[in-house]
Amino acid sequence: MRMGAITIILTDGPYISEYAEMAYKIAKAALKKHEVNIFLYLDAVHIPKKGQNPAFFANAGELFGELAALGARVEACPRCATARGYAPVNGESEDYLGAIKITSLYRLAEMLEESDRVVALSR
Amino acid sequence: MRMGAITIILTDGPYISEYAEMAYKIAKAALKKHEVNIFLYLDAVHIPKKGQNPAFFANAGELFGELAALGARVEACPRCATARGYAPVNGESEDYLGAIKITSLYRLAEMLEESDRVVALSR
Amino acid sequence: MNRKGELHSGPANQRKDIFLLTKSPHSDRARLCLQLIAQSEDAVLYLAGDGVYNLLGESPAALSRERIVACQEDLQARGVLADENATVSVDFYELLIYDVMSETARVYTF
Amino acid sequence: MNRKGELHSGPANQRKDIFLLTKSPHSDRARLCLQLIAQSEDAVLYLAGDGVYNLLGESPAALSRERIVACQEDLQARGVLADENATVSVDFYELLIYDVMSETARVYTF
Amino acid sequence: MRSIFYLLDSAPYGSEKAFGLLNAAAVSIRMDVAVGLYADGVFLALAGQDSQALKVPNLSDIIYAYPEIRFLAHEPSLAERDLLSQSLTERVELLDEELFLNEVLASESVVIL
Amino acid sequence: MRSIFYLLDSAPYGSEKAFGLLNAAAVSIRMDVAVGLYADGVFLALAGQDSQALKVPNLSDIIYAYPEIRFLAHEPSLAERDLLSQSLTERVELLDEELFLNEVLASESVVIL
Repeated sequence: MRMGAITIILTDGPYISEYAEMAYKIAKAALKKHEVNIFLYLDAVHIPKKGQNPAFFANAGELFGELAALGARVEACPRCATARGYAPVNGESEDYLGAIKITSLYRLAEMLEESDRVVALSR
Repeated sequence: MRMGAITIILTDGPYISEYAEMAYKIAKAALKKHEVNIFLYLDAVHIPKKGQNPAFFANAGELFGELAALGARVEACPRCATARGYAPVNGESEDYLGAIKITSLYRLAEMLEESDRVVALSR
Repeated sequence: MNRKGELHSGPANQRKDIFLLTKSPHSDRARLCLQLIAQSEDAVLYLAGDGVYNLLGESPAALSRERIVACQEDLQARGVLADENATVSVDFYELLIYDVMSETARVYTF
Repeated sequence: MNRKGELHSGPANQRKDIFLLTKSPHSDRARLCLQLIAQSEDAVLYLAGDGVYNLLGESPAALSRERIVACQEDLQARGVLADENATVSVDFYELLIYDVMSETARVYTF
Repeated sequence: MRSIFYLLDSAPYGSEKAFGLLNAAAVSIRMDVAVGLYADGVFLALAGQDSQALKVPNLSDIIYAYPEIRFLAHEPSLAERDLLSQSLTERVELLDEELFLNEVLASESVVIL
Repeated sequence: MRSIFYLLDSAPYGSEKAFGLLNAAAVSIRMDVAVGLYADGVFLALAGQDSQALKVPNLSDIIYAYPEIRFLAHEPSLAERDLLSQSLTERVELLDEELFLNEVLASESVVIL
């Protein structure tokens, strides 16, 4: 059983900054013992896009898919996602990797209320 | 006939900054008399994504579609686009609005060589 | 039409430097922009986006009111009054392009 | 297991402030981070990403070497030597999470 | 978390950060919420914002719509930007360096977007 | 354009900007190309960069791969960051304030990414 919860908030898209990768490293370490929530806000809603194929960097989509498979709850802001072309249908986007949901900004507040720690990474 | 050419370089995605919209305004004004090239680099490759639907801002995809229809050459960097999930097939991405091509970083250099002025907008 | 048949002609072929500043005053880019203006012999400063914050307090560059052009909608959104420092324009981008594309102009964007 | 049954316990329930800094020294965020460290009674500074540039020159905070932890791969990539200022760790994120999740910790990210 | 301090260090309108931060603060009001304006974030305190012609949301209006949120501005940041002689939004409380730092450290969590 | 000045004002590795700027400079060598390091961009001049463990491209190597490109660093930016006492990449030429500004103004176009 995991004890204690941490919420990570991201606002940058993949590759343009190293925060997606740093969040992955933090989450990966935390998941060994703790609950991990990740909220994708503003440009970070690009992170779960399907079909990423970076030649020089780690594939951010795959990294976050791995986190979700390890039990992290990864959710994206619907306003930010819809604006950027990821309109959710029943909380999912056909452009997104599975396991990553588009929920509600209220979920960010819930994650924060329920968490013991919060880490926000942004440029 | 349009006289003189200007190249605009963008590096931010839509909505996160006002540079996509500012580039639109510059390009729109320039297109009345001049050739306009726009190179989408780094995060700016998100600008032509299909299906954008912002509730509070002007639709960046539509703005750039309009510029292309008015004669602007809008081209995106293939490395940046492929990394971010817009792999080109024959210079086009199925996730992109039509008329916006994914070409080559060498095209940026050509645009610069052939232009009279260059404006780069970035955070 | 001028010799190259391409661009508007400027006065007496003297080079004109157009500075487009979209950054707030405490940024490295605003600082560099203002230093370059100080070195230029014929500078015009266009302020758009967060660049209009440079009009708060003292005039951002030792330029006359005619040589600083600010974008009206950007001023209004931010609650910045241009006072006597700048020429406020609703046709900001038209003016900018006219100036930028004139024959003797160079453009620097910050 | 501690009373809440949730997190590692810290020494004598005294609050511990964990600062994660990923910004270079001349940024507003680095400045604020260092000011907060100066106010804290029990601070530990974790440096990752561009935060490791804070190790160039004088020590970034009046903290002992044990209280500044730097990420090895970020130092190496940037060509920054930690010298005597910081503890360099290959298990940076494990250490960070252990500290951050300890019962009496608070975390501040810059 | 029972309390949260959202720190804004970028100017409004130029980026989506300020809008995003205010929206995040607005949904967080079941906790104690403060929004701290620091560095370029203090430009949000300017009175008389009218974003109609720019066709983007008026961020000043959002400040007034959420009386549950405390708005705190870092006075040295205002002073550095020549803002102390300007008209400022009444909703924003000015704090000197020490008081501002104390507010940050007093909150259970800090989020910078 | 016959000459272009790429200005880098952000640190390498933390963002894709430096990598993107170096790639853009690399394809531009049919023109006169200079890369100016300014503000946090001067961190690119540090010697001994080894990005293998971070699994990202080594930006120092790119500098050495393009002898056609002039690399110029703004000395006051280096001094402010305590970099003048550090080992720096030999490819980078240090210019004082005035010389740096002159180089910017001498180039036909300036691109900041």
